[in-house]
Amino acid sequence: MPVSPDIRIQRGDFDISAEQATLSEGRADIGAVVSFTGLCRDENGRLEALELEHYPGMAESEIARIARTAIDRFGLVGLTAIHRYGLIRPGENIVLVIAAATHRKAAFDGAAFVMDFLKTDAPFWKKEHLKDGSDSGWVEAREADFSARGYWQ
Amino acid sequence: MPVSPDIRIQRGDFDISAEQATLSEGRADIGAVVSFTGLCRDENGRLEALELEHYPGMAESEIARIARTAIDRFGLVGLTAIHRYGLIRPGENIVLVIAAATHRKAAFDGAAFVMDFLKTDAPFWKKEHLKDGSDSGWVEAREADFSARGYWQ
Amino acid sequence: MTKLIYFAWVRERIGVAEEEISLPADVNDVAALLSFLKARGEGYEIALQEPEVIRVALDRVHAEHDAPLSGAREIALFPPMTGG
Amino acid sequence: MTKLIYFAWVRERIGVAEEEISLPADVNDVAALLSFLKARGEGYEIALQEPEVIRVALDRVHAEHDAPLSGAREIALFPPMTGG
Repeated sequence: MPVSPDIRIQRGDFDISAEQATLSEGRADIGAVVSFTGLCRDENGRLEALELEHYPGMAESEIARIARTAIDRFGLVGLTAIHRYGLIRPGENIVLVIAAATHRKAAFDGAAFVMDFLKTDAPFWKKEHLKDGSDSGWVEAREADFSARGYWQ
Repeated sequence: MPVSPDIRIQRGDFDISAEQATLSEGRADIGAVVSFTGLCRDENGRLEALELEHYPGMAESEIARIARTAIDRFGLVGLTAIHRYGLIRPGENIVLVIAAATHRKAAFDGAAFVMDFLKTDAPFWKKEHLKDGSDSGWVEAREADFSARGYWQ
Repeated sequence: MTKLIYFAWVRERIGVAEEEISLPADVNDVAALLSFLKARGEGYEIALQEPEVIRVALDRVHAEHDAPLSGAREIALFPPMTGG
Repeated sequence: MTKLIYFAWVRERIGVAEEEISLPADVNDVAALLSFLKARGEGYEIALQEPEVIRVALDRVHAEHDAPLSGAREIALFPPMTGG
């Protein structure tokens, strides 16, 4: 049975337990589930909020492409990815990736792979709003994110 | 502030969302949370249940030792580990490890490290009860689990 | 007509989120498109002053700067991505 | 007196979960303890027939077979672990 990833781009929050339950409902072939949650940090108290812009349509298709590559490469039996957009405050969730597999190494690798490629390839951009009322502008891409991707090549 | 791991050995189930919320409550320095859930597989329909035996006292102290090593090594800002014992049926949760960090690589490494050492060092043993009424005996340790541990040395 | 869409600081500098443009026949790859757009006004000039950092998607698929436009109907320009 | 605790198939083969034993003075390391216990009866003989696979904890800390008992008050014997 081919595994189809569940990809959602949404304004609202997500619930990890509910997503894991949906992913594993009615099946008993899953031995390991790894979930990654990316959260908004307050940057030592300076940040008021992040504003997340995305490219509707391409955001979904790009994450789906990465997810299908991960399913094939690691033999995942389930994969869910949810990315939020809009205004997100410190402590709030930004992104969720859940990878399910028979054994733990595939689940860990699957979730890490999707996050590494999502960071550099999924069309999302973050703008910082600071507490002092200023707008510190668009977050710059990190060199570390490009090198993390290289690990898988 | 030194980070103290939250370790629990219990008969009952756990809720991942609630555990992540507890771990990150009131703080905005966490950028990445990785949670690993280990579940009971049905072994292609053969398995009725797993019976998990543990060494009370040492199970907690051994997981706490592994958790403290992970906190120091990867600079984690939070770590929760919960391991169940008793009768566990296919599809049910067995173990949960949650690692929180500023960036995602530390969170992934922290959770994987704790699982790799927990597998070989935490005093738990699994016995299989089969659907045909027979008792297939104690699960044997997997060579793959010993080699996974070697990755970190 | 080709639909052009801009995101993040590319959008802010150009001053519009999207527009329909009729591209000349000799604008046939991504690099040529960036040069063509850069000459359209001050906002474009500022947005595209370092064309090498601009990422481009043709019909919602990432494309290198030497990729032919191949009749793409929706072309997006944006900075390196920072999601996740 | 030393408290001995057995787990999993070591417990099943020996037939008791725990017991208090007075150890002779020359039983001073883990290997000597395993030899001593193996001679205590058929269950012990079967449980400890391959002493190299037996894992031992002294006062709840893992110990190698050449480790001295060092007055440990609680000694546990068990097979390789299969948790997680």
